[in-house]
Amino acid sequence: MTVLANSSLGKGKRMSFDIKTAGPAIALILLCIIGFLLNPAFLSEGNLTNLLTRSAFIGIIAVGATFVITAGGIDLSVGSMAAAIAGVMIIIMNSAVETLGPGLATVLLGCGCSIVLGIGAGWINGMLTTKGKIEAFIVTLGTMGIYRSLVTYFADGGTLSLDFAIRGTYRPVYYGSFLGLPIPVWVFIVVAVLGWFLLNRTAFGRYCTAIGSNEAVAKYSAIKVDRVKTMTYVIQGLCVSLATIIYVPRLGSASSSTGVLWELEAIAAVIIGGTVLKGGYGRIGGTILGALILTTIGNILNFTDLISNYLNGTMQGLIIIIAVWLQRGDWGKAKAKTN
Amino acid sequence: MTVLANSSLGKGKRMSFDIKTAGPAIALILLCIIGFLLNPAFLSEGNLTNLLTRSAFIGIIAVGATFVITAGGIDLSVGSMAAAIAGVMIIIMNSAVETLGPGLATVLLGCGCSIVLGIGAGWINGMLTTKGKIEAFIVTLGTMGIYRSLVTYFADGGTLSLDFAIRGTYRPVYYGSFLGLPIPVWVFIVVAVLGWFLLNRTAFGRYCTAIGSNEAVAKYSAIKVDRVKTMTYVIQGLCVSLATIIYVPRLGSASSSTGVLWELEAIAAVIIGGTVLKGGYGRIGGTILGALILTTIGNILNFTDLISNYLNGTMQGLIIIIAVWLQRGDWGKAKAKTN
Amino acid sequence: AENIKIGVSYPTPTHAWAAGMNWHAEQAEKRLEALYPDVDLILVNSPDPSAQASALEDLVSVHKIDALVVLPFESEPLTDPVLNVKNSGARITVVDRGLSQPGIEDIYVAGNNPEMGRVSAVYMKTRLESGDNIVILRGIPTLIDNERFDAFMAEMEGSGVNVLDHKHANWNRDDGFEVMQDFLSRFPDIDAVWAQDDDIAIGVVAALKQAGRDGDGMFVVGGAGMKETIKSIMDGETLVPVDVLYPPSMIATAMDVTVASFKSNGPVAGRYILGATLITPENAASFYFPDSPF
Amino acid sequence: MLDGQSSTTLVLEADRISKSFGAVPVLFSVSMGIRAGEVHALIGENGAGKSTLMKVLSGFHTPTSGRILFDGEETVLPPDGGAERLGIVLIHQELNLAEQMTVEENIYLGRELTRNGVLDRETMRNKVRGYLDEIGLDISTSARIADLSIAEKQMVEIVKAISRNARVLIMDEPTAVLTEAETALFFRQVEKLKKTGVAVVFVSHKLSEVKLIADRITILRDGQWIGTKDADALSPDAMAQMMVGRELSDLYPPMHEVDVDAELVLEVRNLYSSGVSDVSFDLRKGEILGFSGLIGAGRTAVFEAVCGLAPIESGQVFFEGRETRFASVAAARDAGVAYLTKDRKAKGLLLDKQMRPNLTLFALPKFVRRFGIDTKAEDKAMARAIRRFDIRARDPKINVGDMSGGNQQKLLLAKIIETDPQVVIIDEPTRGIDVGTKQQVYHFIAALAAEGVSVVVISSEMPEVIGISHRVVVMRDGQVMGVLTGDDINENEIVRYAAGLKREGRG
Ligand SMILES: Nc1ncnc2c1ncn2[C@@H]1O[C@H](COP(=O)(O)OP(=O)(O)OP(=O)(O)O)[C@@H](O)[C@H]1O
Ligand SMILES: Nc1ncnc2c1ncn2[C@@H]1O[C@H](COP(=O)(O)OP(=O)(O)OP(=O)(O)O)[C@@H](O)[C@H]1O
Ligand SMILES: [Mg+2]
Ligand SMILES: [Mg+2]
Repeated sequence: MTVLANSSLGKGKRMSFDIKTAGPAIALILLCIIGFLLNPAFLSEGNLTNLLTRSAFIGIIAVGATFVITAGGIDLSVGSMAAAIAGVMIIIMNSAVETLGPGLATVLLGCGCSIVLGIGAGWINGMLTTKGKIEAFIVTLGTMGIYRSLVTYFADGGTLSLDFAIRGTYRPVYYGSFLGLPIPVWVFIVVAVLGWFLLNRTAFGRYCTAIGSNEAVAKYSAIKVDRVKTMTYVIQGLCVSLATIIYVPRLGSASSSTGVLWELEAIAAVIIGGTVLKGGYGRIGGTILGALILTTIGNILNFTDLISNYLNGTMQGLIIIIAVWLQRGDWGKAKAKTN
Repeated sequence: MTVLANSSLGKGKRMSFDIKTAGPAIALILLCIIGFLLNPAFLSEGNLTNLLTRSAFIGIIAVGATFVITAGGIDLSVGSMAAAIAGVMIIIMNSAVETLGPGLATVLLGCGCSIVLGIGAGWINGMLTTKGKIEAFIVTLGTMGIYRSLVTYFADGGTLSLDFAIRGTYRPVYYGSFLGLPIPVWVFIVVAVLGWFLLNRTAFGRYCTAIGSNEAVAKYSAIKVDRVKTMTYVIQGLCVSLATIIYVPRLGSASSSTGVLWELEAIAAVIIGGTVLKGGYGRIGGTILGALILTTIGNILNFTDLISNYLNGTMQGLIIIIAVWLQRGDWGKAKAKTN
Repeated sequence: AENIKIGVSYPTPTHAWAAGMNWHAEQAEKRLEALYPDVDLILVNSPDPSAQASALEDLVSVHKIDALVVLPFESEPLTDPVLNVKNSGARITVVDRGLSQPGIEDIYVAGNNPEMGRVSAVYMKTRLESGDNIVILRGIPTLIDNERFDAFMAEMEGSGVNVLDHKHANWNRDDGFEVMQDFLSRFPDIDAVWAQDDDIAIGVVAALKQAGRDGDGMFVVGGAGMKETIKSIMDGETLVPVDVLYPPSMIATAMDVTVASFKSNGPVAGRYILGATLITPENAASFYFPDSPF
Repeated sequence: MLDGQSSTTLVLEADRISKSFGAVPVLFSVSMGIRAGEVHALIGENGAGKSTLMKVLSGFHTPTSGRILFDGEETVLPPDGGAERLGIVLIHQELNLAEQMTVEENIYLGRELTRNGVLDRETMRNKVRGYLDEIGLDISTSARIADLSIAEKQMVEIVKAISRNARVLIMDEPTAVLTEAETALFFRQVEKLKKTGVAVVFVSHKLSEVKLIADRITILRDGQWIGTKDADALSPDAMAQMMVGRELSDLYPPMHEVDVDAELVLEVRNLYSSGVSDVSFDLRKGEILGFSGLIGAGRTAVFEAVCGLAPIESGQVFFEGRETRFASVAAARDAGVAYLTKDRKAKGLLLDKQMRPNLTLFALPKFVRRFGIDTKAEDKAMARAIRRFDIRARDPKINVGDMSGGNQQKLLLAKIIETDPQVVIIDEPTRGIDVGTKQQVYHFIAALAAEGVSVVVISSEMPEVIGISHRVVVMRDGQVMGVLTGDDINENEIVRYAAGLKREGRG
């Protein structure tokens, strides 16, 4: 009898858990249906490719954010960080073109710098939060302002643009395809798979979850809390640098308006995906779906002029709230809540 | 030996607590000294009055945010909410001027609407988080987008301007003084004192703290968790509407750029002031200082041309980080931490 | 007849000038679609450069446009995306901000940013003498702001007028108000303010009035041609005696010209540069559109 | 076995350890030696410093003075659980599990098994399954900790510790939340470990248990070492006396008979709720009603439903004769029904707050004078509670989380009583409380009943239920198996009902 009660309990839980996992997927499918009804061209190959490619930026950044948030942190600096890294990359590549020529070497140099900068910036955020013991919100709000103003400074208030000679070499990183899928989508897939693996299949991932769940418990389990937390910011930085590497060839430029509000989008993607903002529970798969949902909303709104342009934000806000409400997946089960 | 070590440690603890409380105050005083050294006009009466008046907006909003954050929530919608309320106020007053005339009645009608809207908007945020069980971050990110786009829609993308006839009546609410202090400063003082009383001296304040500290304990202690949480959002909404009431007469207009980033400023003020982002510990006094610190930073940067304009953001970021680091007040005591 | 689809892409209005532009675009859409039943204009606005790049992609892949009228958020980032639209076979009309690679656009319609700075400076010089002090409130740090500012400074060169300081007020009334308050606390003697933009100018005027320093010949020069400003110039206001035009209606001009390129027999390709006219009480009436939000 | 040698070698030794928190001294030159293959019990009153000593011995606290010898050598233990690598494992008194993570993840936290850097989940799961089966715990390896009952959590803690191949296994009140059946299972494991030469140190307030399992016993009082004795040489009474420093009179107060005609205060009829099916009982004014049963029998669930903490599916609740359904805990409180949770860490107290706000939180409306909280009244209440329940915190400004477990429990009791309830439901009233204080608590409950307050005592400690209850309800699987009165209230009967061997016909 006890056993029975137990097993039924377990099942109930597992089912609600499944719905929870499926939530973002359902929301995305609904959005796609709406898109198709508004305009059948929504499901055209061209549009789907565009959609995926566009999701790649926010998606890659959001994978990093999943680690930070799972471990109980937050990073508001990612958008500015992307802008600053893009700016420095462009400056470096433009000046390297004289010595190295406009070939692969220059592009690789640029990408290398991007990665070093991303890791460095993440490390700084991490150290300030862990060793400096300053709230992550404040640290990254501060670095957000700093990076944003640095890129304005580098660009002298204007726009930094990549030398046209290099663009030819670098262009395929955004516009090229491989096996029918654009390169950014491949990068996104690789980052997502690695991120999923890291979070779910390695000790590091468990440490992130444990720290987010209860820092004292993690500490008492001899987990190097500060190091793991710093690492999550480093991963975030690395993701930002990867996103930047595929972003730069798209528009070939960086300015103070690059990456504005990406931090909110990335965090929204993470949370729409089911990760808990206070930490302790992270889902990379959900994050990916979250990023796709956000991009799809924007895409759908470009598909119709039923709605005043001014009300785009209203639609976006409503859809985000509804999507998350849908994914709670326990409508009407409110009664069972208390346990 | 033992006793010695003990007592010094004990003192350290008590002292560090004092420094923690005093931290924001010290940071503010340092800023003022810097301001004075850069330009003695910083301490002129006119500038100090400007500074206080300017702090009033963010300060009043931040008082509300202190409640939300103390109870473990977050509200990202405040800036847009302010813009939307300002917009609706202007529309209502402009249309009321025909029937009620440009007198006090119209202004009072506008203010009344503002308060009703603020309370309503807060209530919506609260209900969606508590009854809808959607993460506060998502709810308020959504409403942020909604309110922002609504004001754009009302203003047709442009600016809503208050009828010139009403401005005369309404003007003193911003530009008037009482006992040498501008009215907005008085409003700020009243809100701060009421907020302090509510948080520190009433059952409601205790409940907020208890919920932020541990929601389950709060529930088992007969606290109506959902109701109290909703109330914190309502208070936030009320604070936003008060801030809007003193904002509108300043320039007599609202546009889609009104209140952009106020949410981040308000949250930053709260956290600089020593309130804990994850909830359970709130300090109204600190919040006030936090708001003053943020305004002072901006003011000081306008007082010097030593720094490239483009680097304003860098200075701001650095000063925020340093101010919070200062207020931790346990530099070099890292060793004593383990106990 | 087959439909002619024309995409019109521009930044989301976040300040009054852009709202005016949006208004003119919507007016032109109604007017042109009524005039030519086979023409379909699709208006899209975007909040940032990459969103605009995305919107351009969507215009091609979904709406299969025949022509594009684009006011780029920024020149550099949108050069490639516009080039992609061009490669899809559409005609390109660029408005206001030129692309960074020449030859992509078939038609170019623009205001003149350096000219705006220059005209403002020329007016300033007529009112000021050597030794007078001015302060400048700039826009959002962007190329446009730099162009206006640099041209202004170049024109002022050698006039003996002191530029006390210049800060960014982000084409925003609140920032204009606060920056001006601080300038007033800081500098006891200011003879004129170049606010560059009518929104900033509104904040500046409020700050001047608050401090009671709006008398003794002090004046403010804004820019763009906001209807309230033009109205007050018509009414003979002395604090903001003139305005420098940067017409938001340029988008409508561009749409007209683009439609004409399908409908007219004559060639319509080329460059249409609109002047930065100084609006004075004498000519103000002809720039006054009371229905526009701007 | 290894006898001759292992019983004399000291694996871990505390040598004149003192420890202070800030200016507050907690341990005064305490020495204690732990031998391989022994079970060494540490007993003492609440706040005597047992937990502190255990934390010092496992590296979580650094001693203010004194030495720690490991294998005879002076050692500075690595902090934060690093001592695990030396084979010193501590189960904290406060549960130390990551709530959102699964059983498997928690058990292997910090020392995950990996193959080529990849988690070897299969092996970990199988091993955990094995451990769980061995200790007779029927939960899934992928169950989230947050979804477990507090007793199950404690068992997971034990499994976690046992699985760590410890040389010294230190357990701080591992049995406080366990029933006797589970304790027996646990002791089987302890015996096994002991045979393999593991030194087991354990803290308990259940002296009969100590007598049963311990080889040697160390007694602390007020941070001082009182003595270390062979268990054979001490009876529970003697232990109690050494702990408390005086002779204890009868543990249980004399029973006042309830007036059989006393009005019914609470009647529950055919209650269904999650984990509860068809429960009926009633409670008279001034009665002490015991609730007994195995863990998960649904006792807590019954009263959570009654008090508005969990939804009622069907059935009726009559309070003072009127049918009532408390919509919220506040409604129950205002009517005079108070429920004291058994989970003091997660549901009872705000650990990061001081005593005063905790004490008055439940009864706060009572302390409101003209919109504000009357802090003077709060201070008075605090002083009264400290006196009444003998709450000992050497530093009154300390965060509740830093108080000793037993004193937290006393504070929790005080918090609930602060509302002056008519019906008080106490879930595990003496969890973690020392014998001396237990006696006080029992007398207090009896006094409450004598004043006319009705008390429900849910307890997994059989002697306690038997000792103080007028009647005892025995539950199993969410159902009432029987209600015992008078001489029927004995261990034998209760066990038979609780195990499902006997069931009363419905009346
Ligand atoms: N981190 C701390 N800071 C300050 N005081 C502390 C801290 N930890 C424990 N104390 C104090 O040390 C004393 C001894 O506590 P300890 O937890 O060791 O008692 P205990 O013997 O385990 O009691 P119990 O049986 O109630 O668990 C208590 O007065 C307690 O308040
Ligand atoms: N079918 C069920 N569905 C949901 N929850 C259940 C179910 N059965 C039991 N539970 C939960 O299992 C837990 C065990 O019940 P409860 O805590 O009331 O038992 P108990 O007799 O008080 O045990 P303890 O000795 O731990 O106090 C409760 O939290 C109860 O809500
Ligand atoms: Mg203890
Ligand atoms: Mg129970």
